[in-house]
Amino acid sequence: LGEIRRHLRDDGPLRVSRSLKALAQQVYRVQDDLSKELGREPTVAELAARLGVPVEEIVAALEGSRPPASIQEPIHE
Amino acid sequence: MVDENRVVLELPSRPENVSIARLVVAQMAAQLQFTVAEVEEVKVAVSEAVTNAIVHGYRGRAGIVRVEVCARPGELEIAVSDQGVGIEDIDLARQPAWSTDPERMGLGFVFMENFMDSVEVESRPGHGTRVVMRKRVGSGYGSAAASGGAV
Amino acid sequence: MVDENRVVLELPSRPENVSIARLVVAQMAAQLQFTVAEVEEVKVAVSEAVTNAIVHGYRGRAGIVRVEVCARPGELEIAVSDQGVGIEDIDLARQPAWSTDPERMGLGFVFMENFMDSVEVESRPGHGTRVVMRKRVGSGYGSAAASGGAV
Ligand SMILES: Nc1ncnc2c1ncn2[C@@H]1O[C@H](COP(=O)(O)OP(=O)(O)O)[C@@H](O)[C@H]1O
Ligand SMILES: Nc1ncnc2c1ncn2[C@@H]1O[C@H](COP(=O)(O)OP(=O)(O)O)[C@@H](O)[C@H]1O
Ligand SMILES: [Mg+2]
Ligand SMILES: [Mg+2]
Repeated sequence: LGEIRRHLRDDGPLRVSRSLKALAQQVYRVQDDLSKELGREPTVAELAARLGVPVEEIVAALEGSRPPASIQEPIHE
Repeated sequence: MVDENRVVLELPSRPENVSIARLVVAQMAAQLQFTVAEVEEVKVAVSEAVTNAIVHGYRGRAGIVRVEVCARPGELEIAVSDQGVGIEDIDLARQPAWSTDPERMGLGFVFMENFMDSVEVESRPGHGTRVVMRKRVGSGYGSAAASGGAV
Repeated sequence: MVDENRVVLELPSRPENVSIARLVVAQMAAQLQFTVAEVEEVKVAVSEAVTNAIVHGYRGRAGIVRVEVCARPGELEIAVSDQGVGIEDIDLARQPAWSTDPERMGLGFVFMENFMDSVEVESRPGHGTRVVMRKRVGSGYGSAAASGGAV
């Protein structure tokens, strides 16, 4: 089962592909490219397809790349 | 299977749970054809509603905030309910810059209204509050916040 | 407020909802002091349990998968329940490489057991199944994968 773990980590679902911050940066970059190509803002699904990552990872990256909403102070600045 | 995906989330009224509501609505919005900017708008709206339930509804006491997210073709609907103190005067509460808490800015409803296509509020003092918000796919960019990667 | 955060998620039995369960448990695991690798393990375990509920429990028909995630100091507990067909022989179902579906590998329970500290299965044929999994913070050995992709 150590084998299974290793397999998962190296090739499978446990591979931590890149940090969420790096992915968020890629999302913004590709968003610019796609906006030019399409003449409109791309959808999240289109960004996921272009980057070859699941929508779920983009969602996590966009949430992880900003500080969590704090309730101590108002959420909006 | 009906072409409607209705997910229900029950969150204890703790500040760290706001981000859980944000993630769930973001994922469901992303499965519809929303842009990154629109997903951010939906996240802000749900943050404001859930924060209101925690801060005003339950006043920091323990309670459950219920978030129902319904994705149907072309539209996302979010209902946030609490069984907290309720709102005496809903029209007043929705006024820009009106708050019962001097520390707060009174802009939560303004954000919800601006970032969503519709916002309905039902409340009974002593019983709780329910806010239902809808956003249609492709209904609005050019909207103030759709400023690309502005995060 | 008790020092326990119990979040409940009700998901229609649709494959795209597995990602919602993953995002929620990941967020709650991250609130405890789990490593990145441990969070990934928890995500795999919950994916397997929710997928089983959808695929085996409801056999692709409509139903609700309930995911309860409880974060308490030092431990995460996840319960995944369905009201589907149930499991005739739980010991057999948990055997590695055993599956009622020739297309599947029969490794779901193996992953759950390996990635979590404990896995309990209750089931009644015709009534449904409940899988309760726990993982303690810092129980992971060596954490080979804690490769610092830290967020
Ligand atoms: N869920 C709720 N329960 C009770 N009162 C609420 C709730 N949501 C909003 N309110 C009331 O409405 C007012 C305005 O809310 P909002 O526009 O979000 O501004 P703020 O939160 O900054 O006060 C709050 O100050 C509060 O009195
Ligand atoms: N929620 C469930 N409802 C009904 N049967 C289940 C459920 N979860 C697991 N099972 C049974 O246990 C078996 C083994 O599950 P698992 O180890 O995940 O392997 P696999 O999903 O690849 O078949 C399944 O083939 C199925 O017969
Ligand atoms: Mg507010
Ligand atoms: Mg399985």
